[in-house]
Amino acid sequence: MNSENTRITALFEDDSLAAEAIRAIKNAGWRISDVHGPIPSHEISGALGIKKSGVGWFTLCGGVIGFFLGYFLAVFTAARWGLMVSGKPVLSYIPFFIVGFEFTILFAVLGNVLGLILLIRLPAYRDLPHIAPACSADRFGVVVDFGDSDKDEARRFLTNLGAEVPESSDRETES
Amino acid sequence: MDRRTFLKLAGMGSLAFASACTLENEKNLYSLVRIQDDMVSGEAAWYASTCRQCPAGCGVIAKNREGRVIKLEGNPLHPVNKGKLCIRGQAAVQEVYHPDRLQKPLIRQNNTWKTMDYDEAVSLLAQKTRKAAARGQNRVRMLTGIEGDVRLNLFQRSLDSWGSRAPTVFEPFSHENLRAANQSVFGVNGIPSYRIEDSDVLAGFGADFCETWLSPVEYSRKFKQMHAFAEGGKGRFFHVSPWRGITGANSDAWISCAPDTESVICLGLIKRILKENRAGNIPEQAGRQIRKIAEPFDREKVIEISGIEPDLYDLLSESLLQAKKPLVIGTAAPGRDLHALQANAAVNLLNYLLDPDLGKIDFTRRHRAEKAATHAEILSFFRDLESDPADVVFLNNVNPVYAFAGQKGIKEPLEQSGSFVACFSNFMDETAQCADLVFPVSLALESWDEYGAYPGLLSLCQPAMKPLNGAPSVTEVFLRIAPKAAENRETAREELIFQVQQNHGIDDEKTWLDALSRGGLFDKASRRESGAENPGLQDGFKDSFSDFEISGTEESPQISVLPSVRFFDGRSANLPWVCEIPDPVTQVAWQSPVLVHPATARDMGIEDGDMVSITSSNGEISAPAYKSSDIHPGVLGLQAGQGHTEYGRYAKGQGANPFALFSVKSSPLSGTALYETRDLQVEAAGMQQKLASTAGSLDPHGRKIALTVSVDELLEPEGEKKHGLAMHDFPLTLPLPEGYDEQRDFYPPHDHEDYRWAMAVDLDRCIGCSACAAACYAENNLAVAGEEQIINGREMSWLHIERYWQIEDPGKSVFLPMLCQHCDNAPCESVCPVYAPHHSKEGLNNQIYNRCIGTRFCAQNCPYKVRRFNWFDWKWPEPLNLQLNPDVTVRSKGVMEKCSFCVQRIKQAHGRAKNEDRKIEDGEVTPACVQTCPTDALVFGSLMDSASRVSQMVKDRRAYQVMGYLNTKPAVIYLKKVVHAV
Amino acid sequence: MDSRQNRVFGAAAALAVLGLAAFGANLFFGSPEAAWRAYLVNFLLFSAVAQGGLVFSAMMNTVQARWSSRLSALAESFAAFFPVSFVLFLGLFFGREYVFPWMGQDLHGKEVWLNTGFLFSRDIAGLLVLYGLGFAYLYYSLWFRLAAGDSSAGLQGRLARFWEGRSADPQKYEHRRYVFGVLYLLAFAIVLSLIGFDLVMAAEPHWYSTLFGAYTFIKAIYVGFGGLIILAACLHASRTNDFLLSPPEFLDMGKLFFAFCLAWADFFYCQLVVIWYGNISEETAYIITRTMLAPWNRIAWAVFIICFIVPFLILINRKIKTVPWFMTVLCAVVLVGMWLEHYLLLGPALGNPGDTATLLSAADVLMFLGFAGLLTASVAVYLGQFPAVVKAAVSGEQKSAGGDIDS
Amino acid sequence: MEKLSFKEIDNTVAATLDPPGRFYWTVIGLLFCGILVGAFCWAWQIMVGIGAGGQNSPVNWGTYLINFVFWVGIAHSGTLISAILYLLRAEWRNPIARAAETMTVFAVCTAGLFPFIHLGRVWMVYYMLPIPNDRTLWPNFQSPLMFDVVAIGTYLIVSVLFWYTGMLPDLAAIRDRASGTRKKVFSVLSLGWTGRFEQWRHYSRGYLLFAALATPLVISVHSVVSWDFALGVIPGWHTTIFAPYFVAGAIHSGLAMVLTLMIPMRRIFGAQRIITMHVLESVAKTIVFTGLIVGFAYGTEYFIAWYSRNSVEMEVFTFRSAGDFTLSYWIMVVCNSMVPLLFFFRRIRTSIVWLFGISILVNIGMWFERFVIIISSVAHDFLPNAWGQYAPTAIEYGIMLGSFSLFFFLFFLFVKHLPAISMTEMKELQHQGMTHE
Repeated sequence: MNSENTRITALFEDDSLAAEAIRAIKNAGWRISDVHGPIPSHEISGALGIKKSGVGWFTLCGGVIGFFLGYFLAVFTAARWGLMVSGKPVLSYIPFFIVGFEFTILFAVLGNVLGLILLIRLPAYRDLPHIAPACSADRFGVVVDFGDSDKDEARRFLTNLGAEVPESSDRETES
Repeated sequence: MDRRTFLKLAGMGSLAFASACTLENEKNLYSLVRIQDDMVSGEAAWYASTCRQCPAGCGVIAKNREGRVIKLEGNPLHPVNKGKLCIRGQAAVQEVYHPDRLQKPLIRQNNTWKTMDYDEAVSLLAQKTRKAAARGQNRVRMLTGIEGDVRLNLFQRSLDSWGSRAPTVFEPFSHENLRAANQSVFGVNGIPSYRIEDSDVLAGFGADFCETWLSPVEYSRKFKQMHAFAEGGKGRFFHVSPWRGITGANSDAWISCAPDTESVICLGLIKRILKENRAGNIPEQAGRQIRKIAEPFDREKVIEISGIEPDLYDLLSESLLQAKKPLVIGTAAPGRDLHALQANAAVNLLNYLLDPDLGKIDFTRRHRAEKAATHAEILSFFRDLESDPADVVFLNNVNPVYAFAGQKGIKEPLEQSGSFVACFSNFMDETAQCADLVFPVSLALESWDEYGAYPGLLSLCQPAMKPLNGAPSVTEVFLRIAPKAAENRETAREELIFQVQQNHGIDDEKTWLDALSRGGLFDKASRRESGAENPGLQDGFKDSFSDFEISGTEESPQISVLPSVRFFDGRSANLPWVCEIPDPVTQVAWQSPVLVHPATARDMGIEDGDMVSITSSNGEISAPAYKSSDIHPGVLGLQAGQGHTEYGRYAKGQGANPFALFSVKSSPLSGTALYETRDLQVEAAGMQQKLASTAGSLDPHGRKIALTVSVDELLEPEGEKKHGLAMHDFPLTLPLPEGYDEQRDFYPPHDHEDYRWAMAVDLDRCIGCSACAAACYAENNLAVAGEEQIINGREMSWLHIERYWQIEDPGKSVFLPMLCQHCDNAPCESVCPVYAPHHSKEGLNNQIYNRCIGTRFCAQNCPYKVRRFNWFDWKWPEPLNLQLNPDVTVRSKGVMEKCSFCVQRIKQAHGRAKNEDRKIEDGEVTPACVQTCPTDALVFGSLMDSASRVSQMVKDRRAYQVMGYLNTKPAVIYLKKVVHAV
Repeated sequence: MDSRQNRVFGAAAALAVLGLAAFGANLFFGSPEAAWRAYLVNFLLFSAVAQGGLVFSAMMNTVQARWSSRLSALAESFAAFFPVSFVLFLGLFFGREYVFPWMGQDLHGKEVWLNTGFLFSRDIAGLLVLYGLGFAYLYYSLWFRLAAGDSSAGLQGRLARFWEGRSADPQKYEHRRYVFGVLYLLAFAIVLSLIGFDLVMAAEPHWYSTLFGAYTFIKAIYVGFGGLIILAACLHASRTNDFLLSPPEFLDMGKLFFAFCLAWADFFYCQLVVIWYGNISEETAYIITRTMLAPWNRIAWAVFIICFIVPFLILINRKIKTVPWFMTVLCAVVLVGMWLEHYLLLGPALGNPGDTATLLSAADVLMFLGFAGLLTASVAVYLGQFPAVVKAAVSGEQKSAGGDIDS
Repeated sequence: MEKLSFKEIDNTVAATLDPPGRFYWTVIGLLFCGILVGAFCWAWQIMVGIGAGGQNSPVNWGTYLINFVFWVGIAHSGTLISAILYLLRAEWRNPIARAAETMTVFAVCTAGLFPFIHLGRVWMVYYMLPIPNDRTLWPNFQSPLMFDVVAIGTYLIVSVLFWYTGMLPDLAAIRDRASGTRKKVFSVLSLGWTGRFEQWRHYSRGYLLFAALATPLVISVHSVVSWDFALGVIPGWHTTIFAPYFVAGAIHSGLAMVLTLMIPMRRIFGAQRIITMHVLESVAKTIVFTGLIVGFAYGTEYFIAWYSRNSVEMEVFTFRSAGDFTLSYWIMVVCNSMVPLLFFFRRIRTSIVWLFGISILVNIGMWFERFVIIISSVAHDFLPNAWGQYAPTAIEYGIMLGSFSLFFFLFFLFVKHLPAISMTEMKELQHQGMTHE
């Protein structure tokens, strides 16, 4: 994009407002670079057309791996010496299930966490300075890119949508 | 003799040569610098010797590892005990390593003890005796415990050489009543042995042959020969006594009678026999006299006086009348008076009537105990000492001050009279306290000696190790202080050989060494002279019954001194194992509680553990109460042997000494001592003492733990095998593949490698003597927890004699040895997170100490509660640690332990078998407990060898598994106790 | 719509008659053991469906869940089977020699508890209490569901008119509904445990398992919810009525079904692992005959796969729960699985042991259908009597403020 | 429920993080001393051996395992509230979820100590870990104690992760309000969370999965704990109902502990408007429910013991209710299954005093439940000759004191330094409320 390009964060009190705004902005052909909020919101995700997250796949893999790993560990260790205890078969699968189960959960969770870290890309401290603090408290912030030219018009446009547009929030994007 | 015995005997060496050179090396540990002749490191050498814990004189073989004796076992060749030992015999080894054993002679100088060298002490004695002898007749006196002929001769010769009287032989349990009775009835002033094994009905009037009577191991064995179930029957045994005790618990019927009424009952029986003319052919006039004596005692009177169960009384008389080979044995127990004499006399008469030629009494094989002087003589000994003090008084291995604690005039003469008292004792006991010189001498295991249980039996003692305190044997001391007597023999060995040559006709070295290695000359003695005529009835017998007054049941409480299998007359009270192993009947360790009949307890308003103080004109004792139905109402029972005021850390202050209540005076009649407890008072002291009891409930709660079966049932044809699932009906599931049933077992059967070790316990043979427990302590380095920890429930015994009484049916009382069952499906194993317990290839339930982390889950999950946890690092005060068996790990704090079936012995057998390239033979491995069992109740072997004795016994229809319904498939299979439907 | 109702009813009734015929035939000409076994099994299964179904409503009402009121309305319809179930239980009396193998055995003291007189009296009492509470709850629940001033025929109308007469204050009804709901749940837990102990566990008198009671009623909830899903899905699918459920409702219902599938498996494993580990004959024999040894081990695997593995693997998927026809099939399969599970528990004890022929026969299947018919018929009758239930469910407009569905 | 603006929520929560006063630090100090006492007792026991405690034969297990089970139980409410109720969409969970989760994390830590304290040779504890070694010695995965290792380990890891993940947005919120060092610290802690919708999209999904996984886990963990006993053969232990019964009991005690902690907390932090009476009431209702299950279990156990006609079983249960431990038994029955029934009355379950009192009672009752189960069974098991007694010693009490101190120490540290109430979830709650009404 061209160097004179402004990015404005419009703050909304309510996610439904924000959602409408997002649609409006889209229709107006402006680019929404980002939306922040203190809580997830169906409307906004809807407006943005966000799809379901794929983190579940990580979890599933983790679970499956864990299950077999657990069983394998129990079987392997028991088989090393083949010590008989209480007349029970050396490889007694019924109690081993417990190990398998716990490992399933453990690795599913680890998979889940891994998934989150990879997908959300945390930790990431880079763009901390740029976000509006209010967005973690009680405002939904919609970050919009404008051509430098129609800056004031955009500002008006947004305020009409019911947004408050703090001065501080527009900044030059260096590119 | 089975293979193992042979091997052991082959191993038996003798220190004949080694100990010839007496060079001092302290602690006398095996040193690499100089190996003793027949010592191979890591190999045990066995030395035959004789047990001196009581006058019975059992043969032992001492296991010597790296120069020190670590274990005693019975000498299989010995005619008295046939390879078995009692609890005290097993514990004897602790005497050697006792931390309080004196290391040097102590001399009293202005009431403080100074140590001195042995040589100094000896020369001091020599000089004292020389002076004494110079001053005239009888300036030297001697009181000695029973010794072998060699020493008695030597003492006699020595005293002789000092112009003094022969030594007085003192035994607290002198059985003088028995002797007196025999004297008066049969004219034999001695104690014959009884062929219990030959009888079919045995009636005892208190003779505690399972605890202390004459020769417990021997008589227990013989008892079981007649009383164990064999080819379709077993003899009957009745125990008539105010208390039950172990012996009574093994009887078919304990007939509780008021104290001192045994004679009455006996006479009642006599009367009945005469009435029904069932007596053998006896001289007319003798019969008349007897009838006259027995006249007053018809059934009702007897019952009224003695307060016994009428039907039991009838049962007794019936059985005696029906019996083909009846035998009656007398009464015993210390602290009895005239009544005991009369009871024994009456018993003799009864025997005479039942079998006029007394076929079951062996008058030629007389117990050495008869050598003991009567207490009357002992009293006069001290009286003389008081009236006319001697210059030197020797006390050898006696403790009269304890045994006569209640008696005036024992302590005083020793302390006050000007005589110089030299006490040969290894411990500072009550008597030693009064001496001027305490002279520790080498113990039986450390010295050359001889002790024949009965005439003509040569049973040797030889040093199985060097004296730990380097002390000379008392023989040597006398050889040195009485040169005239010594006839320039210097060592005990020379003296021994000299006398043996004279008396036992040993003339060549070979016979001697042979005798030495076998422990003595046995074959000669065991042959009893044929044609020795049994004595008949003497006229004198009437005298026993002149001035016959019947005490009968009295209101005032009476105190009875009960014999204790653990403490005997008190000399074993300082041995930790003996204290730690609970009394089989009360299950109380370390303490001597007062047995009180529940009814009496109710009247007195006391509960278990309430202190009872008992006062007589002679003294006072107090002990915790223990409610027990095993004693006659109105009688308080207190076991002999504890309540020492000295005698080392383990004995001092433990329990109470009943002798403190008695005073003794010699009776006008036949010189037997009369024991008196005048104005006896019993009251609750109001204090409490926690009983150091190792048992919870004594009732099996019908859980199929200790089972009995009646003879009649066994005679019926066997029903079909059990197959049920629950407690009321469950099969015998052997720890073998066939023990598994796909209908009831989730787990597949598994095989074992060559052996499946197992044990069979014949409850019909177990008499509960606890010798096995002691053997286990000795073999497996079990810790002694001590009174406090036992109160906290932390005893460490791997093998525990549990007693299950059926109060409603005393006949069904069972002693049950409980040890690790080495289950095939052991619940303890799988719960361990680290495999510390697991199932070995040979079926053992291994416990790997190094691996154990102490979760204690196994102990929780063991239905038999045989696992023991090391709550602390237990202590073996020096030099007790020298006794530890080097083949067995000493467990550290925080690990679990339990019976291993003596795996070290199994491993040894494996080694032997491997070298000889064969399989282990049946009977080659015997765990310590099995080895020592006097009645062969325990049998060990492999179930995979179908010929093994275990396999045979398991086939017995009496075989069952404790709580078999748990499906743990124990490898310890019990055989039901057989009872007579009384 | 009524005609439709009738058709359903007719079909169901026909099935019922068929089942009855099968029963009779088997009883008189076949093997009475098998007949009575089938009777007991089906009685247990379908009573469980009915009882479990009502549990849904009571449970949702107790936790005051908002999303489920329309399903609750349907769930309550299962209560219509209660009277039938009760009669069926009485029927057991005639087959007591067959369904109570412990009769005439040596029970080693258990006879104080196990004797027909006491057993019937306590179970009858139990069922009366359970069903009584069920109806009481239903009564107050209907009060909220039926629109006032309804003049339609049938019970619905009569109830409405009856309520017209009295001025009711919603607070009080709300509260009573709540209380009876809770009481029903309690009774459900206790009575079903009792039934489980008496009619199933005691079939092997020596065997006992503390969890068995709980296992029984968890199972009942599992099948009950299954039945509810089937009902809901059918109504949803049928064009003749305007009853429709939103995907979220199916989703949540599916989730619950899934949850109880897991719970059932958990309760099964809880018993298995403990008994397996203890290996005490008293306990093992029962399980071994049923799970390890032929012929029953095959049934055991079948049950395990049908009632756990299959639903588990399928229901992990989120979407699938919202496909009505598929859920119908799945739940039906699970019901059949549970039917087999009852055979597994009772078969070895009741059938003449060992003989594989008695495992399952056509008669058994017919009787299954027959009882299914009975259940359907009763539900159909109920829905016929209370058309408003379905209607109300559509509109979701009700007296109480509990109608809104979150989504 | 009354309305709160997002701001109000933030302010209330943030207020809890204001620098604490002297009182706070004294309490912390006292608790620390408590910990020291416990530590000393443990050290002493390691020195002389387990004999320092009161365990013996047959009662080889004492207060250490009692406390272990007790704390694991406490740990259960957290996950229950944050996971199960999350799935059930019970709104009243949101205000207390965070605190409950924290409770879980710390309770698991405390519980985790006791197996170590219990061990005879704690210095050998690594034998229980599957560490490859040259003798190829491995732990025995057939042992219930190994199940424990796996289960508790998993539970600790999972609950910590769950807890932290849940806290992320709040950390960010604090960060954005804060300044200075706190800002820096929280910037790091919050991993640069920005509340971008891309993030929310994955986050909410992940959190849901978390909950879905934590639910079976929490059930399995206490089942496993129950199997420490049920897999044995000991009468009173070996019973199939144990797993569900323990789970219910665990939740029972956990919820009680939640009340015990929440009631003072809302008071101290003036969070009455967030942790409303409605919330406490709902907890109370759930306690009634769990209480009923527990009561049901007691009943069944008794009935079956009687029904079984197995003299061993019957003996144990008569002994429990009429033997040496009668008192503890009836404390357990009354406090766990009877007292909670009082919550049926609205007046009682809406009175802070009653709520607090009863919650304490239930905690006591649950402790004694473990006491009864663990002690009385082995004290009177199969072999009558081995029957015995048990009483804890000073050392054991010391260690117990230590464990309680440790738990509260950690918890108090937490409430003053991290958001003790989940702002995000409160906001979501409010937000739903708005859209619905």
